Amino acid sequence: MRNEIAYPKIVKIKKTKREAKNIKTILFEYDGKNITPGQFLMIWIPGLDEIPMSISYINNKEIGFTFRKVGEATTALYNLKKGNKIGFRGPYGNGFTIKGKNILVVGGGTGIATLAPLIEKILSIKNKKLTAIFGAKTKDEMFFTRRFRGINLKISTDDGSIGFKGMASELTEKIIKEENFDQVITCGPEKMMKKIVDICNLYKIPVQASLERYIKCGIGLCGQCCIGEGLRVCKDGPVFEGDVLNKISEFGYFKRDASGKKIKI
Amino acid sequence: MRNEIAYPKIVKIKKTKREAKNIKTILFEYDGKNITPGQFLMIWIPGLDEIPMSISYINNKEIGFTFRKVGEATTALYNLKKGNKIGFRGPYGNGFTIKGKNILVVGGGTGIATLAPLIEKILSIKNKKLTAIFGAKTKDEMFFTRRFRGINLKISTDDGSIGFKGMASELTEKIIKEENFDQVITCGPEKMMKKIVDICNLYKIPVQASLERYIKCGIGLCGQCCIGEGLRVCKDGPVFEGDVLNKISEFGYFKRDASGKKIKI
Amino acid sequence: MNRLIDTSTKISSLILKNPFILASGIMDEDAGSMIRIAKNGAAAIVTKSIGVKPREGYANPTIVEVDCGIINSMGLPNPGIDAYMEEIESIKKKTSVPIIGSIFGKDEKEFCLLAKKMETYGVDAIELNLSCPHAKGYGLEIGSNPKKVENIASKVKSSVNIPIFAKLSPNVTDIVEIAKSAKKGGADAITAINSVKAMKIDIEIGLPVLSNKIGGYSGKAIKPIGIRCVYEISKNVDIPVIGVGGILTAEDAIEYLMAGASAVQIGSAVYYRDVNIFDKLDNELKGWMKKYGYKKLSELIGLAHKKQRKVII
Amino acid sequence: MNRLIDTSTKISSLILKNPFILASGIMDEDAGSMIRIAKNGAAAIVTKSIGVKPREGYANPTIVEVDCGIINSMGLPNPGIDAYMEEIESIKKKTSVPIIGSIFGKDEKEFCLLAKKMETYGVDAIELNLSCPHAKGYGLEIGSNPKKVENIASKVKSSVNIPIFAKLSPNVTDIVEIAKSAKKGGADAITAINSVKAMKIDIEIGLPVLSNKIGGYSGKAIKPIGIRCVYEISKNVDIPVIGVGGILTAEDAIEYLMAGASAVQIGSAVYYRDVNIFDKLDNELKGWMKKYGYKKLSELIGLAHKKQRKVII
Ligand SMILES: Cc1cc2nc3c(=O)[nH]c(=O)nc-3n(C[C@H](O)[C@H](O)[C@H](O)COP(=O)(O)OP(=O)(O)OC[C@H]3O[C@@H](n4cnc5c(N)ncnc54)[C@H](O)[C@@H]3O)c2cc1C
Ligand SMILES: Cc1cc2nc3c(=O)[nH]c(=O)nc-3n(C[C@H](O)[C@H](O)[C@H](O)COP(=O)(O)OP(=O)(O)OC[C@H]3O[C@@H](n4cnc5c(N)ncnc54)[C@H](O)[C@@H]3O)c2cc1C
Ligand SMILES: Cc1cc2nc3c(=O)[nH]c(=O)nc-3n(C[C@H](O)[C@H](O)[C@H](O)COP(=O)(O)O)c2cc1C
Ligand SMILES: Cc1cc2nc3c(=O)[nH]c(=O)nc-3n(C[C@H](O)[C@H](O)[C@H](O)COP(=O)(O)O)c2cc1C
Ligand code: FES
Ligand code: FES
Repeated sequence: MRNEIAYPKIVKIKKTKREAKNIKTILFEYDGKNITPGQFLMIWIPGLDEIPMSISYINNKEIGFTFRKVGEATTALYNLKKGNKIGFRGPYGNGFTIKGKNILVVGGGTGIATLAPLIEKILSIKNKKLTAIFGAKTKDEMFFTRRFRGINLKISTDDGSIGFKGMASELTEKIIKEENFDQVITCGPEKMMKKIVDICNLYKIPVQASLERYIKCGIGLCGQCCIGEGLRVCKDGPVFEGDVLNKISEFGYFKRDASGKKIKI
Repeated sequence: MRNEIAYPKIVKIKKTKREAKNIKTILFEYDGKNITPGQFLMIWIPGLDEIPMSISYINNKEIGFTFRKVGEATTALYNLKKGNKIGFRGPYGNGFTIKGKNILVVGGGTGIATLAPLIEKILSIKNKKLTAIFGAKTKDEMFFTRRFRGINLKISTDDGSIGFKGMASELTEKIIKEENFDQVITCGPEKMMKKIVDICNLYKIPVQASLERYIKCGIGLCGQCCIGEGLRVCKDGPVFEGDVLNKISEFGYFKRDASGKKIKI
Repeated sequence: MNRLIDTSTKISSLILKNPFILASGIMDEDAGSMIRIAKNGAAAIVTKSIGVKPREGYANPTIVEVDCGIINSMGLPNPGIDAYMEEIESIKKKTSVPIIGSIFGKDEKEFCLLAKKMETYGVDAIELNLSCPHAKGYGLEIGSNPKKVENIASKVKSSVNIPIFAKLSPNVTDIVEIAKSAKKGGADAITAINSVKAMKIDIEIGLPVLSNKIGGYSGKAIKPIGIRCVYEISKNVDIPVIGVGGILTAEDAIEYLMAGASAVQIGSAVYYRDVNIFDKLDNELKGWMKKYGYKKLSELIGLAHKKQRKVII
Repeated sequence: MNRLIDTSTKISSLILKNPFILASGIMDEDAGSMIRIAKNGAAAIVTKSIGVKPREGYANPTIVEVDCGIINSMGLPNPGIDAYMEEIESIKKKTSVPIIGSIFGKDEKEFCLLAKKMETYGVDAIELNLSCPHAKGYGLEIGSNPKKVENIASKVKSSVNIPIFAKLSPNVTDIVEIAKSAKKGGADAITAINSVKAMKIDIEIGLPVLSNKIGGYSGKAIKPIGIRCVYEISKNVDIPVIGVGGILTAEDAIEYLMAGASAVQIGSAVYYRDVNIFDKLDNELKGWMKKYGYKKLSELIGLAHKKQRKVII
C-alpha cells in the first residue's frame, strides 16, 4: 500500500557536486520513477542527525539532493565523499500538482533545488509553457542556471550581481503583470513565498508553495510540523495550495522550534 | 506461504450426527479444497480444552470430524448442538500419499474416521482398485459402513457380532496372502498398526500408518509429540511410511504423556 | 441501522461519545492538530506531555519504523506549560470534546504546578505521565516506584478538582502494584500502557538508529502486552482503565474492552490509518457490535473476566 | 568461499562452531529431537526446563499464534529430572554438540539438586530458568528478585563444576540489576530474554485463548525488546551474554551480536523456518559477513557499543 521506504535504506554516495558557494549536491543510486517532484527524504547521517531534504535530481538510475551548509548536519554532509554511506527514508509528502498550460515557477535560495525536478517534468510535457525565476542573495549563491534546456529563465539577486536587482517576489509581480499565467509554483524563504501568494491572490492566479517546518518523524505522527488546523507539512504538505495557505494565519509569520514553541519567521 | 489457519477460527456447528455408540460427527462450513486426507485440526472448546481431530468429511462446502466420547473434551463435544460455536486451527500435518494401483486400507476404531476422506479420494481416481477393512470391538461401535459407494469393504469385530471375528490385523494378513497390493494404508490403535506394518514388512508391501501422540502446539514447535529422531507427529506426521516406522523403536510400545514421560502403549 | 448501537462510555466524570481517545504524543502539541483530530471523531484528546520548561527533545532520528511497530524517543519535546495556555484556550474555543492534559514532572511539586495550570487553562482531566520510557529523571524512572506514584497521585489529587488518570508503563515487574499505588493516591483511572523499552540497531552501520539509542516501542507488536496489563489491572484494581497500545482496528479495541478497559487510546495507528481513523473505528465498532448482537458498549467491558469455563457458546 | 569466514564463538568454556543455539522449550524434551536439531547444525542445545518432579503443564490451548509472534503458556511440562537421565545419556552417545541443561526450581535447594543431577548426566553447562513468565512459584517469580537470583546463582555455582548461565526475563523494572546479581552470584553468562508476559483474548468467544490466560510472547515482535535488554546488560555487566528473542534471520542474529551478544538462541523460528534453520542461518551469516567484509564473529560482537558518533561511514 505504502510506497515509501519506512526503515532507513543505507546507500553509498555515488557522486558529490559543488553547485555554488556552500551549496552541494549528493547523488546515489535509486530508481526514482515513483517520486513526485516536491517530495522529500529524511537523510540519516548515522551518529549525528536526520534531516529533511527535497529531492533535487530524479531519474530511473539515481536521485540526489542539493543543500546549503548551514549547521552541523549540513556541514557533515558537505564533507562527505563518494563511497561514504548515508541512510534515507521516504519519499515523503505530497509533491507538486501541475495545472494549466502556462506555468510560472519561482525559486529562492535552496528552494531552487526543490523546484528543479518539477521544471524538468514540466519541460517534458507537450503543450506546456514554462517561465522560471531563480532568486538568490548574490551571484556566488546562484545555481542550476545551466541545468535545463529550452527554459525561459529569469534571474534575480538581492545585490544585482547577476540578473534583476531585487527580490524574486518583485520580479514575479513584474512578470505576472505582463503575462497571463495559469499557475504559479514557488519554493523558497517563507517571507518570499508569502509575498508571492499574496500577489497571486491579487491577480487571482492559482498558486502552490512548498513549506519548511521542523521535521521529526516525517510520517505524520508526532505533530511537530503542524500548521493551521493540524496540517502536517511532512504528510499533508510540504506543498500547499494558495487557498489553503490563505487560511493559515501563521504562514509567513511564525513557525515552531523543536520544542513546539512559536518563533518568528 | 503457509496454507493453514494459524489463529483459531470460530465456526458455528452446522450439523451433528450420531455414527455409532459414543461416536459422533460434527460438521461446519468451510471450503475443504486444500485439505489432504489424513490431516487434522486442533479443535478448541473455549474454556475447556483444545484437542487434535482428524478431518473425516471434506468437501468444498463443509468439513467435519468424527470422534469417540472418551473423556472431558470429547464428552463436551458430544453434547454440543447445531449453532454452538467451536474454534479450529489447521489443517496440520502431512496427510496420506496414494501410491500404486491396488490399495488396501485398514481402519480400526476411530481410525476409520481418519481414513474416510482418503477412501473417497481413492474412489474418485480412475484406475485404482480399493479394498477396505474396518475393524471395531463390536457391532455397536462400527460406523461408516454405508458411507461409500462401490467399495470392496470387509468388516471385522473382536467379538464377531458383525463380519469377521477377530482383529483387523488378522483379517489384513488373510487378505494380503490372497491378493497382491501395491500399498497398504492404516489408521487405528497403535498395536494394530504395528502388527500391520510388520505384516507388510514380511510381504514387502509399502505401508503408511497414521499415528497419535499427545499434541500441544500442533505446529512442530514444542516437541511434545516427537518420536524417533525428532519426528514430530503433528508436523512431519501424523502419517509415516513403514520404513521410517521400522527405525522408530518406540512404535507400538511406548508413547509419552503430557509431561513427556514414557508410558506403555 | 448502526444508530441503534450505543458506543458511548464514561471514565470518572468524563462522558465520551465513543471509546476512542487520542493518545498523548500524537498530533497534540498544538491547538490546530487537536482540533483536526476532534473534528475527525475522537471522543477525547490527551495532549502531548507538558513539562515546566520548554524542551527540544532528543536529536533526530527520534523515530524508526520496524517490522511490527514503531520505536520512538522524542525525548518529551514540549513548549513548556506557560506557552501551552494559548493552545488549550484556543482548542476550548473551537470544540467541546474533552481535553485531557498530560503532564510530566520530576517530583510531586512539578506535577502539582503543572496540574493546577492545566486546570486553570480549562482541561477536563489530567493524565500523569508516569511511564515515558526514555527520559532521564522523568516518566518511568518515577513511575516504577510505587511510593512515588502514590505520593504524586495524592498531591495532584488534592491540588485540582478535575479527574486524574495515571498513565503506567509495562516496563515494571508488577504493573498491578503500581496501579494499586496510583489508586491509593487517588487516581480516578489508569491509562495502560505507555510504549515498551526497545532498541533498533542498524547492522549495516553498526549503531542504534535512534540518537537516544533506547526508545519506546508502539504499534501492533505491543498489543498482547497491553491486553495483559489491562486484564491484570482491571482484575485487581477497582477503578476504570483506559487501554492503549497497538490498536489499529475496532477488533483490537474490542479486545481491550473485553480485557476490562472502559475506553481506549489511539497512538501509532494515526500513522498506519491516518487522521480519519477515529470515525472509521467507531463505524467498524458499531458494525461489529451489530453483527454479534451487542447494543451497548458496557456489554463488552470486562467480558473476558465474566465468562469463565463457559464451554457451550 | 564462505569457508574463509569464521563464525565460531565461545561462552565461558563452551566452544561453539557457530553462534546458533537451540533455545529452551523448543523440540528439546526428548533425546531424539535434540539429536535431530544437532544434526541440523545447531552449535549447542539447551534442554527443555526440567524440574524435580514430572509436570504435565497447563491444559490446552497452550499456544496461540498472533500477528507478529506466538504466545505460549506450556506451564513447564517436563518428565522430571530422574526420567531425564536417560534422555541426556542417549544424546551424549550420539552427538558431541554441547548440551546445556535448563532447570527450574522453587528455591536454591531445588536448583542445586537439579544442577548436580544434570552435571552427573553429562551436560556441558547449566541454564537457570529464572524467567518463565507463567508458572506460579517458579521462573520470573524468583527471577525478578535480585537477592534470590544472587543466592541461587551462588549456591548452584558452588555445587557444580560446569559453567552456569542465568536466563533472565524482560518483565522486570531493571534487567541490568538482575544481571548484576546473577554475576555477583557467580553466573558465567546471561541469557536474555525469555518470553514477554502477554495475553490474547478471542473477541468472538470473549475469553482469553490460553487456558492459563497469561502466556509468554515470542517471535518477531519481541526482538526490539531483546536487543534493548542485551545492549543494556552487555554495557553494564562484564560477562558474556547470549541473545534470544525474535531471531528469524541472520540479520536478526547480527543485530543481537552487535548489541553485545556472544551467541544467540533460536526458539519460535523453528516454527517459522523449520528445523533446518540452523544450517540456513549459518550460511546466511557467512554470506552477510563476506558481503560486508567481516572475517571473524568477534568483529561483530558488541560493535554497537564501540562505534559512537562516527559520522563518516
Ligand atoms: C521538507 C523540507 C525540505 C527541505 N529541503 C532542503 C533542501 O533541499 N536543501 C536544503 O539545503 N535544505 C532543505 N531543508 C532545510 C534543511 O532540512 C535544514 O537546512 C537542515 O535541517 C539544517 O540542519 P543543520 O544541522 O545543518 O543546521 P542546524 O544548525 O541544526 O539548523 C539550521 C536551520 O535548519 C533547521 N533545521 C534543523 N533541523 C531540522 C529538521 N529536522 N527539520 C527542519 N528544519 C531543521 C533549523 O530549524 C534551523 O533553522 C528542507 C527542510 C524541509 C522541512
Ligand atoms: C493427530 C490426531 C488425530 C486424532 N483424530 C481423532 C479422531 O478423528 N477421532 C477421535 O475420536 N480421536 C482422535 N484423536 C484422539 C483424540 O485427540 C483424543 O481422544 C482426545 O484428545 C481425548 O480428549 P478427552 O479430553 O476427551 O479425553 P482425556 O480424558 O483427556 O484423554 C483420553 C485420551 O486422549 C488422549 N488425549 C487427551 N488430550 C490429547 C491431546 N491434546 N492430544 C492427543 N491425545 C490426547 C489422552 O492421552 C488419553 O489417552 C486424534 C489424536 C491425534 C493425535
Ligand atoms: C511519537 C510518539 C510520541 C509519544 N509521546 C508521548 C508522550 O508525550 N506522553 C505519553 O504519555 N505517551 C507518549 N507516547 C506513547 C503513546 O501515547 C502510547 O502510549 C503508545 O504509543 C502506545 O500506543 P500505540 O501503540 O497506539 O501507539 C508517544 C508515542 C509515540 C509513538
Ligand atoms: C513453546 C515454547 C516453550 C518454551 N519453553 C521454555 C522453557 O521451558 N524454558 C525456558 O527457559 N524458556 C522457554 N521458552 C522461551 C524460549 O526459550 C525463548 O526465550 C523465547 O521463546 C524467545 O525466543 P524466540 O522469540 O526465538 O522464540 C519457550 C518458548 C516457547 C515458544
Ligand atoms: S514531523 Fe512528525 S508529524 Fe510531521
Ligand atoms: S505438538 Fe508441539 S511439536 Fe508436535
